[in-house]
Amino acid sequence: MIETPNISEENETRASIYWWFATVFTKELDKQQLAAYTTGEGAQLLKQLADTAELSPAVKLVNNSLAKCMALQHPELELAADFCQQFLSDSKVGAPPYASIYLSSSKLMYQEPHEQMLALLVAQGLRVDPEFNEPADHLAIQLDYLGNLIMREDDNPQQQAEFIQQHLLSWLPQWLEVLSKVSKGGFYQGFAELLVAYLRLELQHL
Amino acid sequence: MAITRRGFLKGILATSASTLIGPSLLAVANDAAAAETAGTWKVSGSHWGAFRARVYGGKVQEIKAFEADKYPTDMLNGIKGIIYSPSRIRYPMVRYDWYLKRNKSDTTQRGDNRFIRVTWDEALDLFYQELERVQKDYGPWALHAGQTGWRQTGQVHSCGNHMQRAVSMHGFSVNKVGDYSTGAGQTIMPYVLGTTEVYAQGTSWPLILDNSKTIILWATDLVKNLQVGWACETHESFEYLEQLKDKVASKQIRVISVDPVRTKTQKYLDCEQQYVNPQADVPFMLAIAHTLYNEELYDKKFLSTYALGFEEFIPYVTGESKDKVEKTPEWAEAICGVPAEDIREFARLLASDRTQLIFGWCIQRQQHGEQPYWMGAVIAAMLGQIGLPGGGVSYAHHYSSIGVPSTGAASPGAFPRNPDKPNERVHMNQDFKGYSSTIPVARWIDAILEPGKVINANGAKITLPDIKMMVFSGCNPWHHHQDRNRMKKAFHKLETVVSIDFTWTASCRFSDIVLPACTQWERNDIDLYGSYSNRGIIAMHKLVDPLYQSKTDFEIFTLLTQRFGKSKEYTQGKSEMDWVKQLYDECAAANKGKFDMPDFMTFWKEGWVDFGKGPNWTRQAAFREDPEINALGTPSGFIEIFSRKIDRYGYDDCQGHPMWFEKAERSHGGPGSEEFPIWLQSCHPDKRLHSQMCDSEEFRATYAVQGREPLYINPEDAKKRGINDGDLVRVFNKRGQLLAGAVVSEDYAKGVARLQEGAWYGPVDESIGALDTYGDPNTLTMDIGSSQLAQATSANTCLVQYEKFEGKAPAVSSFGGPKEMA
Amino acid sequence: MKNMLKKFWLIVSKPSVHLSFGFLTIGGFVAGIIFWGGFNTALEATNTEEFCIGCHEMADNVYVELQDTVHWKNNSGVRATCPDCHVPHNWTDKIARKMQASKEVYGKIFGTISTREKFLEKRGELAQHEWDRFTANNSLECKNCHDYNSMDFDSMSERAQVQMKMAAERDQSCIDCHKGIAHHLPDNMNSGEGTLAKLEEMATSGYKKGESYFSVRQLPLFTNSELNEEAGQLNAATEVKILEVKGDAIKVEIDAWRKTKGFGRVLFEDFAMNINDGYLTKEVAQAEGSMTKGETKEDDLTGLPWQKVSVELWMRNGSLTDSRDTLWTFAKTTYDSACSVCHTQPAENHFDTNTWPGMFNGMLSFVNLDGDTQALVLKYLQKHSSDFSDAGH
Amino acid sequence: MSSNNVVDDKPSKSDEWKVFLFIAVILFPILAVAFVGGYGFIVWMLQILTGPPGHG
Repeated sequence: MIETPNISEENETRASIYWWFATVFTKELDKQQLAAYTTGEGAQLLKQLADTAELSPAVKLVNNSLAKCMALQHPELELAADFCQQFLSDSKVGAPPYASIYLSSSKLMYQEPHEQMLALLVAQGLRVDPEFNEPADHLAIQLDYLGNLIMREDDNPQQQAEFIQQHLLSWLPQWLEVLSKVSKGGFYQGFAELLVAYLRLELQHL
Repeated sequence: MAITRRGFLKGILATSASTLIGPSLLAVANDAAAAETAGTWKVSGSHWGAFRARVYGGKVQEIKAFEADKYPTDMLNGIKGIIYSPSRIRYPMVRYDWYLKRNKSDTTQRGDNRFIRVTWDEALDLFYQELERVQKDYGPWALHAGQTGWRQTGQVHSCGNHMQRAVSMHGFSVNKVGDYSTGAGQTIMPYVLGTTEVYAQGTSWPLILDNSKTIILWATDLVKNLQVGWACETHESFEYLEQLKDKVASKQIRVISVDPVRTKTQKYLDCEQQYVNPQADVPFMLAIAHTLYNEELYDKKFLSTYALGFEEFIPYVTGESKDKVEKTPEWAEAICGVPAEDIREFARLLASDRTQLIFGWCIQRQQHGEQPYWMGAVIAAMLGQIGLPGGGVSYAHHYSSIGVPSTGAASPGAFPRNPDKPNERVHMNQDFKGYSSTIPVARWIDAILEPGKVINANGAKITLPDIKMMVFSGCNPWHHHQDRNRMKKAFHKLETVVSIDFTWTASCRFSDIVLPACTQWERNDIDLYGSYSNRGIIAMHKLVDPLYQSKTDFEIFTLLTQRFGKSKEYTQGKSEMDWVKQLYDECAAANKGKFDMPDFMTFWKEGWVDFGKGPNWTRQAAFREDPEINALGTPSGFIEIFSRKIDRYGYDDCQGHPMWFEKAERSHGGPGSEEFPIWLQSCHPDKRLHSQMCDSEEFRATYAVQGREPLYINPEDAKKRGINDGDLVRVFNKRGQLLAGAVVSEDYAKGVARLQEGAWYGPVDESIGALDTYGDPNTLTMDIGSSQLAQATSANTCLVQYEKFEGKAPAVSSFGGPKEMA
Repeated sequence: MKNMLKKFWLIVSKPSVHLSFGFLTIGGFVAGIIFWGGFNTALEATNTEEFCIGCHEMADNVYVELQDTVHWKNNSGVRATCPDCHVPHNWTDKIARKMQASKEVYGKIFGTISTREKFLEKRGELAQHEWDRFTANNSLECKNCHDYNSMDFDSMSERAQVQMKMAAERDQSCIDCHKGIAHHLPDNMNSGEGTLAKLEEMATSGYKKGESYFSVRQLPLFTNSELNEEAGQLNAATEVKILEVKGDAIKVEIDAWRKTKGFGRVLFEDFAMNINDGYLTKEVAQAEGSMTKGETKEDDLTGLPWQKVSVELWMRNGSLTDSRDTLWTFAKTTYDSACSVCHTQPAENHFDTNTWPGMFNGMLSFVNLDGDTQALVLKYLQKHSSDFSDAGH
Repeated sequence: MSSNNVVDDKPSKSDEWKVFLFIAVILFPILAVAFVGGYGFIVWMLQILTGPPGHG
């Protein structure tokens, strides 16, 4: 049994893409990863994604800003500072990737979205890796979870679609809007737009 | 699966992105972690009150006041907003330009610039390398790690202790003396009454309630300030305030609030007010002394038995000293605004029966702030009731349960601030190159701006050190120091600034290395409740694990000392819980035979030990009973109305006896009042502890006006400027400008405005003079020493003008992380 | 045997044939009285000092120690004997205590404390039993004689007044403070409990006439060698010169300065410096000829007249050390650790000698120091103030 | 009493005397001491369980 009927190669690819997005929003790029985006497999992946019309504007934004950035003295540090500014500071000067900030009335962390995600994780026998120690409504955790959902043995497009709608697209457009206001470089904004466009594309097929 | 539904995935291989996909962020949950209970109630506390919290699903769900606290404050509602604030510092961060260029970075970017995230290891390495560099390239005089603030409650994790112990184990550094709250008071009073007075236990409330016929609340707002305490507060004083309210109503005690503002206390007690012009208390008091003397209402026997120097003081009152001005009520009226006849009546009232004078700290936080305190003691000495229950003078009944009888129980100690072996540090260099190793707390900005300058302070000559590096832990100087724009200039000269805190204060934004500490509710600790009554001991259970990448102070500095091989000495080989237990056990041993304390495990489970109520006590009673054996701590052992010691210092702004000195700025006709007619009072806030809890969004919304700090103003003043309640106003003077939200209220006299200190600083940009967007009064205050004696803060010597703000208001930038340069 | 019991039962269980009812009742009653008398006499016999010191364990150890104390010999001629303190006066507790004494009999038989060494070894444990008992009954046996309500606080020394009033308010158990009042304290108390013991450990032994020593803590002063006429109190770390050694008493000379305002009761180490050396009672301070008076000069900083005096008084032989260094080390450690609870504590030389008392008083609310330690630490700070070291700033 | 091997119906006067003296002088005093001692012992044991006698 090399191939189970339910976990197709395609699903593996889909899951990988979500995990890739999760990685992008988890941590700053190191030198090696940055190289991968300029000449290596990252560049190739972006190129392949850009073949789809809905995704190509976002990819263009990423590539343009990357090109600009590479001209600077410390491109990876510049990107790290962008990352810090946009995701690691708070909602007034940045666009931290936590659903609670956008969905709860109190605008505090660890609100209902966190508890809902926690319940979903517990139902699957999962929890947030203690090393990561972030609330469960962090975008990267949500994407990681979505990848896991796709990789489950029972094909569950309905469940995936619901998750994308209820837990991701419920706040990502808002997040994107805030991000566009605070973002100076386009690299991470491009990735954010790419993610949202990709999710919308996925929904059409689920 | 014959048909690929998603054409866009064609050709993308799942494995192709392997270097771009990091490890999973999810882990398999073990059963124990998955098992959820309905939640547990845990005991903890804060400066705002001791409480119990329901913790469920790793989250603080609900907070209710501790049952021993019969008068909890609504500030408990702000606690969740602190823990789950989006402005928490989540990771160690370093200012980008500093990361690239270290001590040669562009320091003008400070306060408005980019940060990058680093690992804990990297951050602590950088911190250590900087300590090392400063000690080697310069010496102990270039490092100031001595500024401390109100910390969070808990004796094990007391953050100032941790920072100072760790830094001291590395080497010597510049220290401070005094504090921002009581600098002038704590310096002058030892000369006059023999102790700091401001931090001393006062006459017990029951004795005051039973014996006083008149209580004078002089610039003190008990009801506002007793809401917060140094330890986990249980608000025992409020029981007595309630009784006082009854006695005021039944006319058994007459209470008069001497204040330019109708205070919260005045309104609560429904008592009288004696209005006095801002900063003009001393002329009022001198005229009282004049009346007491002329009408022979003063206690000669008391003065001759217990005091020295009355003969040298009284010519100043009668106009026979060199200024040849008689300090008559008529003379005073012109300055203090109180009609002369009212002053005489007031003086007669004081002398008519048992009178308790109670001073607040506000009037010593001004230029010549030593004088009103000294003069208060002189009046009390003339009345001759010092040492009698319900008589005499107090300088601290508004603070941390002072006046609640002490049980006499021993309280838990703290994690030691000093290295155990004082002379065993990595760097033993003690050569301060002629600079002073200790400076008055509020003069560090002077030191940065004018190193080498020699100033007078309390009889000594201080050579201001050339500070290159600052370390702050749980300390927010960008709240408590005066004159922001001057601070900005000073910060341009600093090479390295390290801040350890749990949330992005302005101080963190002006730093180079920022380390995330967890809040006090993410660690185990022990504290007392009833700071001065020693009412009991409370367990501070960890409510949740440290959030994000934050760590306890204990862990942060253990890891730092590891870098120079001192971590074992630092922790004494003990864990956090070992320390909690040790402090408890030591306390139990000290109380053995007097107060029974259960074993540690029982205490920890129960959450508290109560010592009951203490016996009543009268301040200075022992001195009154036997002034020889129980001599005061003054040079002579007696009350010093005239201090030869201060006189010999030869200062022109603080002489041998209390005097009236005109201020650099004074409203109501004083200097500078033509251009800037409004006196700005920056007193302790009603809804915060200094700057603590300002970041709690939902709670802040309960008092903010259009998202800005409220500026309390007089209706007539407002009308003149076309300002309505709720308008945005720009407040300004030559030192700075800020935005605030107007609250128009009859409580504030004409020419008086209040902005409570502790409002967070958030300028529109990093430039000097930039508009503050939230309303930090220290954008406007003056950074001068009170006098050459105390060199304390003069925050309340401050004149401003304000106008209605027109146009589009900039967003509030006080709360939140580092901001990229425009 | 069986028959005998049977016959006995027959006689006991039936009405008497030969002996009248009256005789039996009276006879039984009389026998009862005689028995009770005997029983009580026997019980009382075990409740006497003679009985207690009947064994050498008591006679050679605790009894000898008692003889040096005020409970043995004092002004009023009242003596407390062993049972006054160690046997409960309440009947039930007394009987229980007597039964407990069976343990002591056991101990005697097996020689548990038959030698001085064994006794010293076990003293801590034995003392603890008594302390526990006193703690539990709130020092009932002490209070049979010493009643808080009957105390004349005014006639006490100031220091005693403060302490006793505090204790009286809480009806505190006497043993809380007065451990070792009738017998020596266990040896290990010195390392275990309290700073007082630590201070005592610093005392040297064997004092030489004519030499100077320093007190390790606050000590009572007397006018006579019998040490029963109070003259005042010597402060911690105060220099005294030994003039005479007479058994347990020593005559010392204190050279000091005093202010001549008031009664002039407080002794200071040096002119115009409020470093407390102790104080005298009003009588001693005012009496003509109780001291040698030297020069008088005015302190410029306060305008008060000061007078040099030399006082000769008696004190108990002990609690003196030949150097202040160990005291200073102890004081410094205490200052560094106990006083680092709050804000940074100021360096010793940050203030001058006369400023320290005020500053130190202000700091005391936050720390748990007993009176002796407070006095010592304050003196340490004053002696290391800016007047004695100039690198303060 | 050893000479009396036969149990009489009626005890002799001397027997009654002997028994009386035995009870009054020997048996009851011993019992009384034993009772008081036992009581003391029980109190002692209780004190071991509940701690030394307290006050009020």
